[in-house]
Amino acid sequence: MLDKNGIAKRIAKEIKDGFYVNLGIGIPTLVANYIPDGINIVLQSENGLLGMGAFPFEGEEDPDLINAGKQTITTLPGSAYFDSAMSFGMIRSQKIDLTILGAMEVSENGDIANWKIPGKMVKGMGGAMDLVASAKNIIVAMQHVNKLGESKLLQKCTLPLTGINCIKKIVTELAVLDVLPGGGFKLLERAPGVSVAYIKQSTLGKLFAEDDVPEMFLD
Amino acid sequence: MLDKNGIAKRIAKEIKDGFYVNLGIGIPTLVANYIPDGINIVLQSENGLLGMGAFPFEGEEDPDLINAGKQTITTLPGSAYFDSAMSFGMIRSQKIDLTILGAMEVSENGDIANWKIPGKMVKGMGGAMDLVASAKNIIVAMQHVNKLGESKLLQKCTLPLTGINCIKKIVTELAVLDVLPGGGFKLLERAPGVSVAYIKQSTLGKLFAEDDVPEMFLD
Amino acid sequence: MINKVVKGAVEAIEDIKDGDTLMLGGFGLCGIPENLIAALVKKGVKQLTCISNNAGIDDFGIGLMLRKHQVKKMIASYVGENAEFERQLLSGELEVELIPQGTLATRCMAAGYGMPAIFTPAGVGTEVAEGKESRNFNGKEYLMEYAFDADFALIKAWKGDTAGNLIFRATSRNFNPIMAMAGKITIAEVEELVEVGELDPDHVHTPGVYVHRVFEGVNYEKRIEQRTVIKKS
Amino acid sequence: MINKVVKGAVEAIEDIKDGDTLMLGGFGLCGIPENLIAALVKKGVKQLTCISNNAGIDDFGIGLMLRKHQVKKMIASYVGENAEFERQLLSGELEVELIPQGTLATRCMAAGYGMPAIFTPAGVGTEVAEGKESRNFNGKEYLMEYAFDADFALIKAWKGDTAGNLIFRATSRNFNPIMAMAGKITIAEVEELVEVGELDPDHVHTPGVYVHRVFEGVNYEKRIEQRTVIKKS
Repeated sequence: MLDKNGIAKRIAKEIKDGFYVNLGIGIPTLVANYIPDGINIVLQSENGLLGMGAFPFEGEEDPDLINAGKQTITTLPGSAYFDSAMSFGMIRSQKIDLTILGAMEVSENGDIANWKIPGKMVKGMGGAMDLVASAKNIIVAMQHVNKLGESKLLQKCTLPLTGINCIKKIVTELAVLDVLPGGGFKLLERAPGVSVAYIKQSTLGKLFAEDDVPEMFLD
Repeated sequence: MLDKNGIAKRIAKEIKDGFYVNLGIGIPTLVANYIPDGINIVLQSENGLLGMGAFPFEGEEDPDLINAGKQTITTLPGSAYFDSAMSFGMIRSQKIDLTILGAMEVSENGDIANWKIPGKMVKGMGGAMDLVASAKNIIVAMQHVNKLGESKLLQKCTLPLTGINCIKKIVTELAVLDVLPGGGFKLLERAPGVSVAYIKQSTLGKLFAEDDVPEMFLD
Repeated sequence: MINKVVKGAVEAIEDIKDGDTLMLGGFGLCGIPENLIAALVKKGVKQLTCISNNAGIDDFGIGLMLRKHQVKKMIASYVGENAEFERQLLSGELEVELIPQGTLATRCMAAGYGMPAIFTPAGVGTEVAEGKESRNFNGKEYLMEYAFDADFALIKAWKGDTAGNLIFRATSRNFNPIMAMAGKITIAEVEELVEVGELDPDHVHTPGVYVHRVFEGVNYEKRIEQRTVIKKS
Repeated sequence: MINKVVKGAVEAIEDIKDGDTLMLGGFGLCGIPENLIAALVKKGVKQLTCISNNAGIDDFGIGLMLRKHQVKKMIASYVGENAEFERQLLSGELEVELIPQGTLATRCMAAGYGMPAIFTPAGVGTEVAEGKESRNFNGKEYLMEYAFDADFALIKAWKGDTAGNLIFRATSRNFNPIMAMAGKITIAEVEELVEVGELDPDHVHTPGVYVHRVFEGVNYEKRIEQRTVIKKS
C-alpha cells in the first residue's frame, strides 16, 4: 500500500520530457519532488505563471508571487507571468499537456467529483471544472477507499460532479488504473504487497483485471 | 465650399477634451492637425497603438512603428502598444469615444458604404466594418457629390454596405448634417457661401432643413 | 495625454453607491486593491454585489466588507477561508454564486472585448450547467456564458502613470488587467504613480484607455495567506 | 525549461507541406516573419491557405510566395497593394476571402483561448453576414464567427529566449501574439535569441508554452511601406 509520497512518486513516472503540467493541491503538489533527472518540464500555476519553482527560502518570500494554492513560491529562469484569462485560455486550448488533481470520487465512465459535499460548507470549484473539462490528459491522485473502507471508484458518482467523461488514469494507494473508453476501470498495476483480490473488493465500479497484474515499480 | 482641410477643421470642433479617437485614412487623418489648444485627446491606431504622434523627422523613421495606414509615425509620452485582438476589443467595447472615417455613400437611415465598388478591384474592408459596427460616435468625412455632381447622401446606398444604422453625423464640403434617429438628414450648418437650396439639390436622401440654417464657423 | 489622477481612494469611490456591482481584482490576498477596500469600508456603502475570485479572510480583503455587512451577493470561484463569510451564508444574509475560475476570468474578458457571450466547456454535465444554453462544436459540448456587467472595477497595479497606463508585478497580475477592461468605470490604485513617458509602452499591460481614475495607494500591507518557506540550512 | 530552439528557418518549416493552412503575423510589412517566408519560397511548398492581415507587396512579404504561385487561398482584411495578387485573383488562380480586421484578430484569439466561436457586430447587415448565424444580445445584433484552425503559425518577435518566451517591439506586435496562441504548431523567428533568465517574466508578451520552435533570424530588411516623414528645417 502506498502513502501519499508513494502515489506522487508513481505519478511522476507518467510525466514525459517537454511536458507543461498543472498540479492541483494536495498529493499532486508532491509530484514535483519526484520528477526524474533528465526530464524537463514546466509547471503552470493557473493564477498566472509558467515556470513555477520551489518554495522560497525563509525571509525571501514575496507576497506578489504565489501559486494557485496561495502558497509563496519562486520561479525558474524562463518563467512568464500572464493574466487569469490567458491562463485559462491556454488550459482550454490544451497547451497544458498534463493535469494532475485529487478526487473524492471517480466513476467508471470517467466522471469526477471533487468540489462539493452536500450539507458541508461549499468552498467552490476554483479552477477544477475548467481543468477537467479542457485537459487532454488528466491523472487523478486519490484514495481508493474512504476512512470507512468504502470504495471511491464507483459505477456512478454520488457527489455533485466536477466534470464528465474526462478522467483517463487513476493512481491510488492500491493501484494504477485506466478508465476505459467504453467504461470501466482497467487494473494496470498493483501497489507493493496489494493483491488483485483486495483491489477488486475495494472497487465498486466495474473492474477489468487480468490474473497476473504486475506490481508497480517505483525506483 | 470647403476643401479637404476645411472639412477636417470643422470636424476637429466636434472633438471634446479627454476623447480617445480613431482616425481613418484620408481626410480624417488631417483632423489631427486642427485639434484646438487645451483639448487633450489620445489617438488610437487599430494596428495596436494608443498615443499616436506626428510623422517622424526624416532619418528617424522606425519600421516597427507604423499606423493603420502603414505610414511611419511617432508616439507621444504615455503611449501603449497592444495586439490586434485587444485593439478591436477596445473598439467593440466602446472605449474609443469617436471614430472619424470617409465614405463613398451614406443613406438617410445611417447606412454607410465605403469599401467596395463592384467591378473594381476590391482591396478589403480592413478595420472599417468593425469600427462602424461598434463605435458609439461616428463622424463621416466625405464629398457631398461625386465628380459627376451626383449626390452621395442617398435614400438607400447603391454600393455594398460597410455597416447599417450607424452614422450619426456627416461633414461634407457643403454642410454639416445629422442622421436623424427616425431616418433622414438634418441640415445643421452650411459651408461658407453655400445656400440651403444648393445643399437640397445636392442631397438625394430625405433632407430636413430650416430656412435659416447658420453658416459654419471655422476659426 | 488624458490625466486620470485622483487624490486618493476616498475621492476615487465617491460615486459608488448602495446596490452597485463591483469587480475586485486579486487572487486570494495577492494583488487586491487594499486602499479601495479600506475606503469602501469607511464609506459604509451597502447591498453590494462583488465579483472577485475570492472573498478575502476574516480580517483582510473583502472579509473587511463582509464584517460590516456591506455585501449582498458574492460571485466567486473559491471562498470560505473566512468564518464570517460562512456564518452569513448559512444565515441567509449573504447570497453566493460560485462559478468556475476560468469562466469568471473569461466573462471579465468578454466584457472587456465587447463580446456579449463566450463558450466554455467548464461545467458541462454539472450543476453549473443548469438553466444554461449549451451547444456542440466539433463534437464537444460547451456552455454559453454571458459577459459580466459591472458598474465599477477596482484594481491594483504595481506601477501606473498619470494617463492610466498600468504595469503589474508577478502573480499579482491575475484578474486585475481583465477586470480593468471590463468595468464601466475602472479605478486603479498603484504602488507607484509616475509621469507619462516613464513607462515603456512595450511593457504596459493595461493601456490607459481602460482606466478612468488612478491614484498612488498608501501603507500597503500585502498580507501573505500561506507562508510556505524552506528553512535555510 | 523546455528548449524550443531550432537551427534556422529551413529546419523550422521542414514539416510544412502542400495544402497546409498557415497563419502569418504582421501588419502590412511591419512585423512579418521575413526568414520564414524566404524559407517557404525556397522550399516551394504549394497550395497553401494563408491567413494574414495583408498579402505583402509585389517583391516582399507574402508577395514573394504569390509570385511563385504557392498560395491557393488568401484570408485577409486588406489586400491589393500588389499587382501580381490582383492578376491572380482576376484570372481565378487565387481564391480570396476578405474578412473584417477585428473579426480576423478575434478568430485568432478564439483559437488561442480555446473558444470555438465568438460574437461580433462587425459585418451585420453587409455581405459579410451572408450565410452566417446571427444573434441578438441586449438589442444589438452579432454574427457568430468561428475560431480559425491553422496547421502552423509563423510569427516574428523582437526578442525570444530558448524556452520560446517572446517580446515584441512597438506596432510590430500586431497579429503576432494572437497567431502564436492559435497555431497548432507555432514557429517564431526573433531578432535576438537569448538564454532563459534574460527576459523579465513580467515583460513577456507570449509565454513559451505557445511556441514550438524558435530561432534567431538573419538579414532583417524591415522594409517600410509608406515612408512618411517631416523634413528637418
